[in-house]
Amino acid sequence: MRTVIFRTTAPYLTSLMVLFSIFVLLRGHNEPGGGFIGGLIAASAFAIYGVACGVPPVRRALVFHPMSIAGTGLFIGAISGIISLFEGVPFFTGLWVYPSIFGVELALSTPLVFDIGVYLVVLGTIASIALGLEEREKI
Amino acid sequence: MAGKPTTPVDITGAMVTEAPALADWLVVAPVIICLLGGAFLLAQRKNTKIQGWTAVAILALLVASCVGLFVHVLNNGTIVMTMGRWLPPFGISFAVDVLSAVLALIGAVVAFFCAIYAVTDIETQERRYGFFPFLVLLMAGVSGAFLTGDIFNLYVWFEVLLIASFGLLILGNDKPQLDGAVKYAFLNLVATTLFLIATAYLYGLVGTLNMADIARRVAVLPDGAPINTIAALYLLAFAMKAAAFPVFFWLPASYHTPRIVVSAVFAGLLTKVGIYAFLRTLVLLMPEANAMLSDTLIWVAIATMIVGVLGALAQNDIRRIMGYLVISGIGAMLAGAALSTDLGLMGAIMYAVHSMIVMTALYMACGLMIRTAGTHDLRKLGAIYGRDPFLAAVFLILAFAAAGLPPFSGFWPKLTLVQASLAEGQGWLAFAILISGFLTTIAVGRVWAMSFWRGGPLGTPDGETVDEKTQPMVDPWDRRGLVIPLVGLTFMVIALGFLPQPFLNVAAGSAGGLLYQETYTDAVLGAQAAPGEVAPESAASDNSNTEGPMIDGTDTKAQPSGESE
Amino acid sequence: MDAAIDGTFLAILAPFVAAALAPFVTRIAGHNGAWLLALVPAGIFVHYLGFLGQTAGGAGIASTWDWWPAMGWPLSYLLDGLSLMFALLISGIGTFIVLYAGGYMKGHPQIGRFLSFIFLFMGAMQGLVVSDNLITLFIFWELTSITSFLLIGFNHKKEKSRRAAIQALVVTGGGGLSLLAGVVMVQLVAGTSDLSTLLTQPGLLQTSPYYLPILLLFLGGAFTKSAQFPLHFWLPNAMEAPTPVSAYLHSATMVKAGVYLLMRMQPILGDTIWWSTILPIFGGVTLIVGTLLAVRQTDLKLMLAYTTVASLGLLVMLTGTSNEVAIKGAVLYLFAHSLFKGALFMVAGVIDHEAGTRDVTKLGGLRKAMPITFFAAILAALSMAGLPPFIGFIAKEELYLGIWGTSPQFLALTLTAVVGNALMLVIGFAVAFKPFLGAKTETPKPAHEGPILMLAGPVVLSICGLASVIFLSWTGQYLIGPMTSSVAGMPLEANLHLVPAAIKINLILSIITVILGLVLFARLAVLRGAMNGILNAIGWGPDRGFDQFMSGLVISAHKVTRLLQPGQMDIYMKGAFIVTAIAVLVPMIVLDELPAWPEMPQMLFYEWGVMAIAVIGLAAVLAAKNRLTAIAALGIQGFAVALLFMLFGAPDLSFTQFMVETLSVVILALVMTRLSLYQNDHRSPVKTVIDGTVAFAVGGGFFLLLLSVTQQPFNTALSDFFREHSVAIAHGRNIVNVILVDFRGVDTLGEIAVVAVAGLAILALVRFRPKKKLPPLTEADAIAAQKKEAAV
Amino acid sequence: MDDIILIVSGVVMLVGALFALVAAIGLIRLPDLYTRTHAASKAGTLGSGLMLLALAIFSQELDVVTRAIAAIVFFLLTAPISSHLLARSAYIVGYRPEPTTKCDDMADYLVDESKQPKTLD
Amino acid sequence: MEVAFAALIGIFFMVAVYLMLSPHVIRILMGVVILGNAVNLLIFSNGRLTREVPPIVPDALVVAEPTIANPLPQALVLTAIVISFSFFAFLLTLAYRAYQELGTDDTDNMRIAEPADEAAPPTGY
Amino acid sequence: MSFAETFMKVAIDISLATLMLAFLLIIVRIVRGPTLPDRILALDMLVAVGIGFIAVIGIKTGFFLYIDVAIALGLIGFLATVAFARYVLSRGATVDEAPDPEGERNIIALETQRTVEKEM
Amino acid sequence: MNSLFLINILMALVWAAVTGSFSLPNLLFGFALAALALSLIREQVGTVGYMSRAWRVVSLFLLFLYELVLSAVSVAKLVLSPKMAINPAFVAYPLKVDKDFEITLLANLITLTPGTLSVDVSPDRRTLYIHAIDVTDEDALKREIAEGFEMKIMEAFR
Ligand code: NA
Ligand code: NA
Repeated sequence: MRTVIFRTTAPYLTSLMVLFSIFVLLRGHNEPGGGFIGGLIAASAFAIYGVACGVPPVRRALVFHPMSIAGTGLFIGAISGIISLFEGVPFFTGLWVYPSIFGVELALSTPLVFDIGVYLVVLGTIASIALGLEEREKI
Repeated sequence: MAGKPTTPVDITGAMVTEAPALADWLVVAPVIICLLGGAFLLAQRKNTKIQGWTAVAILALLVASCVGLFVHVLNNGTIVMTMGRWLPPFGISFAVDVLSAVLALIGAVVAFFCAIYAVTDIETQERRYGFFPFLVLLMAGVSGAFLTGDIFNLYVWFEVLLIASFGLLILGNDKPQLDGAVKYAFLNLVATTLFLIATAYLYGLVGTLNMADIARRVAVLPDGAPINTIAALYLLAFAMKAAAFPVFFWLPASYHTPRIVVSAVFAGLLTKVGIYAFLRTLVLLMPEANAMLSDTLIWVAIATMIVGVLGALAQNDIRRIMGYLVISGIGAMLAGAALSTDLGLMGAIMYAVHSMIVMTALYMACGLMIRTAGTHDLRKLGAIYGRDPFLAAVFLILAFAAAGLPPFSGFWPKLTLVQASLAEGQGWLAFAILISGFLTTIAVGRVWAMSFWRGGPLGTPDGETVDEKTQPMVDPWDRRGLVIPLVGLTFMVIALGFLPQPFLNVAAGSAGGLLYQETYTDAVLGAQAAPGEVAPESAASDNSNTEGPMIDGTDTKAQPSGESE
Repeated sequence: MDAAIDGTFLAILAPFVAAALAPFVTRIAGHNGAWLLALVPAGIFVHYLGFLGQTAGGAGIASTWDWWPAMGWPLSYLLDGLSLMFALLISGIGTFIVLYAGGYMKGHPQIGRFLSFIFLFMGAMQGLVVSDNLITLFIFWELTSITSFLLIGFNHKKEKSRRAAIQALVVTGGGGLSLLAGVVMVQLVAGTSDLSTLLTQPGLLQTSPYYLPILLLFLGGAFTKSAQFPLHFWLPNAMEAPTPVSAYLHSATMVKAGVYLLMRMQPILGDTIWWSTILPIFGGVTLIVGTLLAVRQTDLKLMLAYTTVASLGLLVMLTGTSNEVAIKGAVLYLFAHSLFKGALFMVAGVIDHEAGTRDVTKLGGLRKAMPITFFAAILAALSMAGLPPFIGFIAKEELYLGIWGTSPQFLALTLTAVVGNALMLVIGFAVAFKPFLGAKTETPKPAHEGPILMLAGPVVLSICGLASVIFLSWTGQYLIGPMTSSVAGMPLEANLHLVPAAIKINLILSIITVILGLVLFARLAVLRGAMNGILNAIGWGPDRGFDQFMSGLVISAHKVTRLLQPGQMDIYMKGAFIVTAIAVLVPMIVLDELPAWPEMPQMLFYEWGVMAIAVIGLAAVLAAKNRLTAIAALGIQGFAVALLFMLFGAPDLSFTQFMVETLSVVILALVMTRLSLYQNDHRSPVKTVIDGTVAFAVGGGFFLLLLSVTQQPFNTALSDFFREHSVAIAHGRNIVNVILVDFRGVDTLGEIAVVAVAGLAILALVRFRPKKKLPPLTEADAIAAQKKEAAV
Repeated sequence: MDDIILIVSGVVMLVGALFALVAAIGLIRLPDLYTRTHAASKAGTLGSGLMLLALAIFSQELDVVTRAIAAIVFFLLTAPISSHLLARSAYIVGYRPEPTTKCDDMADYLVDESKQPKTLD
Repeated sequence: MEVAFAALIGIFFMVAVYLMLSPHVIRILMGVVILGNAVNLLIFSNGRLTREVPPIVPDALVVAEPTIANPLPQALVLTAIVISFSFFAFLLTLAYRAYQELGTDDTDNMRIAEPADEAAPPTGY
Repeated sequence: MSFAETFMKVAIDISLATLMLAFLLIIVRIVRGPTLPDRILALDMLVAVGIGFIAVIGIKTGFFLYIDVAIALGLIGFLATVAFARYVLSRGATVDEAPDPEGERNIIALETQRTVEKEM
Repeated sequence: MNSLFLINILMALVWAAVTGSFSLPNLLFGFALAALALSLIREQVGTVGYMSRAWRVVSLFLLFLYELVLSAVSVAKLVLSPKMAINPAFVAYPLKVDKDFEITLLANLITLTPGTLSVDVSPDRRTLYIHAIDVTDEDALKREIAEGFEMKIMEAFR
């Protein structure tokens, strides 16, 4: 599958898809999307990358082992729920802050952090499965 | 992204305004601890050296939080926290009564001892492929299932524990494991899917997912609403999860295949979650439908008890014997649940607690036996009495406890169940309970006589023992690591036998919590009427239900959700 | 009742403490540690002696000790004539058994464990007889079964021992469960399980509609424990145990627990037509069968064991008469039996220990070598034979008096008793005289007198059989009288006389018994031959029946299990779905929850079209000739579902469904790369019809249920809440996403845990390398390895 | 103006739908995989692209337009690649075109393939 | 609309069950996929059906119109989809590994854990 | 209702009907095959037409957010086709398709599979 | 590095377009995200130096579109013609372009032009295998490609 044509195009497709996945993640609170779909798109992106260029580049691209990414995502997800402990409100209460960067107000919130956790879990898990199956084949 | 709200919003109609007491966080602490711990172990998967003791530490923390929760519940009655601060029934409530607290506690203790056992029993490769994350996340599922007050959330926790159990089950990839896992996985998938289907219908009928809200709405359903059918579906789903007759197939097909400590965890936790869900859903939420089904359930219970123990008698593999004993015990719990009287529920709950401890310990003991004799086959086992008399004693205690003989933990639930069935005039049920105990005695007595007393494999001449030099060596340090958790659990088995009073009291409190629905619904939703429905009769009499079999301190105050002391 | 601990509770606990200490004591002091350990039962004996004065008037002392309030099960005791007599026997005989065991097990590596078990048993037995609460009694009852199991199987490497142990456990354990049911029923009927309370309410149970089941359940317990025919067989087999066990458990104490229970319940369950029919019949048959079977034996212990069975039968028969005089006879006989049978067992043990055999045909002329043993044997045998001036004689006198003329069937009972007692004499003489008299025979070991540890018991017990007659009025006043009162349930006095005031029927019957016995003793060999012939002709007995029961149980369990758990997943699946169909359809039909006839749906053409696509996809999956077609068709239905979600206002679902469905199909195809599979879904026509029916029933059931549910009004409270607060409070316009990350974020938290765990599990599946199965490392391997290393 | 938008987008949509139909007909009528791929990759891509374009025009919203264009670009990028990969795979593993197809130039395609050193990564 | 959906869901269940009764793991897996879809549609329909209007609050509003589709079942289905997808992936891999190790995809021939010729246990002591 | 609006309504209905017909034809190809690549191609087409369908529904309902679904469908459709192509390559033309008589003529010698395996 | 920066900016613009907001923070955010996305594939893009002439991409793209429409129409004609007389053929086209990017571009353009479909590039990158749906003169086809797209690509990128 690592034809010239595919190999040349795939990296750009991948980065475009990753970009799109983050877009879907970030605006999921207001329009269709969210961490799960975003994560799936990102994982699909890496799957295409892997089919075109092989597994090792994908592993290097991800830096960490995909399951570690998933573990971190789960950790972030759980942490986003506990932050409310320090505000004296029940578990998983949405907390919002509006910091201003370059004069533009950003809406940061624990639901967003949580959705990022979801994204990482899905990305890490699907990537791990795909890579695991892919590598297994060569053995 | 939505901008900063420009005008302040009045949240009183949507959110709980009082801050929860710090102690109320204990309600979610078990789940949080397990999720964070599991996530940490997952991220540190390749660091196999730290995995074991980190998991033990996490589970110790879990035990501590469950103890705290248990004490908190005993002192303050049902504790509720609704996630996200939303008013129940709109957010997901965790609602913990005595039943939830005690099962969560025992589950945590069992898992804790299993983790200690696993530190010795589980090797590097198993660690690398996630034994400890699986175990800890399994406990997230188990704790979540015990603590949540939301039916769909219960389904989610069921799935968490199920997928974690898949992971534990296949760890090793041996042929029998994969074979067993195929059956386990598909059949359990059917069971949880049935649970989800039933929940979908229930949602379609009552439009809500909060258990307390469900209870109130089910009580005022119009005629013709198919609540009994939905209840039957729940019954089937939980019977399958609990491995009741005639849908127990998955358990004997798989429980003997994984690493022994995994079997121990499963025996202690999985089926009991099914029983818990049954009690919570059918007994608490839809008592009338449950009463409709009770005759059927009694026969299911009888068949489960008898078929289970017959299965135990029919095996050569001691691990499979234990698996069938788990099933037989499920029958006993179902018997109590079917009666749904104070005594019956007490018996079921006590039996659940007892079975969690004793079956886990029995599997652990089997693990030691297998290490000592190098086989799990009843025909080849033998001569362990001489090599490890301490193990012999422990196994015997556990075996007799499993058979319901005094003075061990199995006696009190069995006694209570016999009392309950005879009090209801269910002679056949009492008979079946006693007969299953009798047959269990035979089954475990045979195992003990053959594996411990007999001088060696089947056919060893009288008076001779196998040459000990040809038997596998158990490293003394390994043995110590395996015996300590076993002793811990055996100690509990003995303690529950000798000190039954708290056991009985807690079971009474738990049973009361199931029978006195208003206590639960009022604690979660406050004493007001369900939206759009007639007010429940008991709205005014919050503190009046102490005549139930409740222990001091467990009579719950009507507690508006999220309100602190 | 007071709630404090007193000496009796300490006495109850003492044996358990001794059990814990025994291994240490014997490790330090060897077998002589028995002297020290025997102080425990001796102390208990002395403690109970102190109560004799209080119970002499027929009074009972009850006390409860809530030893750990709110934690432990409270202990309570009831001391009256009955329990006191038993307590004294248990502790008194127990003292000598401990000594005897010290001698018997001298040099045995597990002497400590043995003594430990003996003490455990002692504690259990003592607890049983002094318990006031029936549930406590039951706990101790089962504990005696457990300890008996351990003691019978003590020589665990012999299959016979193991068999006997399991047999005893099965029979007595099974009886125990019957007793438990009885106890619970008593509790339900009477509202209490305290004997001290129950005994104040005579007639309550007898008149209850549940009387017969209660009685039968209690008898189930008592008859198994006390080895009544046809459940007697476990007791002779239990002789596999070391002799101290036989002497203690299986003659003097444990087997009498059943009798104790009957005597204890006599005031509350006795004196009814059922009682006085069932008990005498079973007891009488047991008496005769026991003695006849005893005649057949040549093993000293077996001969004694069968007479024990017989004696228990006699006791049950007497208790069943509910007649005070007969009860007095029973009490006397029980007392006498414990003394002489305990002594004789110990004698048999001494002979076995010192001469190396217990076979009576191989023994003879030991009187010179073992004079003290011989002395004890004679005293005990004479008591057993019912000859004056031994307590056995007194007992026989009383029981004949009690039987004669007191019931319509008295002649049958009398005949039974006479024959039984005559045969008992035969055995007693055979055991006591055969080994000692006559010409000296060669024995496996050169016989000599046993050690003092082993002689103390037989000598003291047999002398007691005489002494109790010498102090007969004391015996009557403090032992027999109070106990008889307890059993009869009314205050009675026991005026006992060695020399009868007048020649009554009982004396005549005694004389007949002795003459008959002596005649039979002379013809013992003939009798033995005849019995052997008869039994061989019958060929089958309950003992062999036990084996058949056990193997039949295992085999039939195996068959049932194979039937229910055949090992094939499609059968499991079918079972699960058949039950599903039943669970949906039956309640819906039976409880009238079926839907009303639905209206025709109003749908747009392309909605129909998408549904049609879904159905075509499904049909294509089913009709697919090969799996690749099926997988492609699978894509169609998933695609259609996603479109449906879109058409009905669920963009997020549609989004996710497209992605997930495509990924599923892709992964399915990818994994199939590695499987070269057969193509077709071959099912036989029958299987197709069955599977199709099941599938139709399940699908139809869910269809009907969904109709029924959606015809009900819907509660939109939750959805309205989310709609109202999604933007204002949760700051999100996509309500579905707000539910996922905020309103019901915990669901999603669990969901991502599922995802992560699934990923790891898949990784484990794919990557984990199964270990090559190596045989476990053995010591021999290790030695071989060491040698190799040394060679290098 | 709105009317023009409506009509333009309606026409574009209709044309797109017709192209989709044409592609589907091609899928049915053309004789083998390779010829069918022509239909799918050209008419199919254009059809869905036009329908997205219609949506973009109809919406008159900047973000919808930009997204529609992004989507169209993506499809145009990927369509030739997927048809290339599929046709190549099919040919390599031995799915032969319909018999009248001239294959003279392919005589040493597979042979070459196997002789060539790997040029991966 | 619910009627049509109910019928469709009934057919989904029928096909799913029929496939799951096959002894071949791949067919069972297809059954699992269809079962998942059946359940998702079931949850969706139980929340009652609304045509076309997604549960998204338009920028102009703070509270969505009551005509929107019921969002709760959608959230539930999303959770269920994700979970069932995870399970599917696991089951598929499991089937693949089982096929590799056991040499069959026919569950009737998977008899390692529960051997077909298992003898009865010893009847002695 | 203006002409343009009426035109739009009719155009939408015609488009939907056209797309339904297209779906049907594609499904016929999926079911009939005869070869696996044919099916894959048809599935790819199904996705493409699905994207168009989503666009038309977006126009019909005025909910433009469906365009994101369309984009995602495009991405995943591409992945699917790539993966299937890869599957074809690694699996080779196997007897799997033999039961379809039509497919048989397309299946030639399996020696080529060796080539494939080397390439993987 | 230069080209990467350009691509990064391009992608930031794409991000802004997709999110529908060309405000500075969003552009910066898009730039950061694009940098992140690019860093993931750094290995492959490191060697690509041709994107510096980004505008040519756009012009080529328009050509691409135009050819696509023609191609679709020709397919439509073919498919809808009652007889559907076709002469399919596989053609091995000798490549003059030798850079990966150029080959890719050429192959894709060929696929989207009437009647032709790129099947594969030989591993030595000298031959492009093409499937043509209706060809009578192979040489004419080859000439057409050589003088058409291939020439234009070489003009644009050399
Ligand atoms: Na699902
Ligand atoms: Na989700």
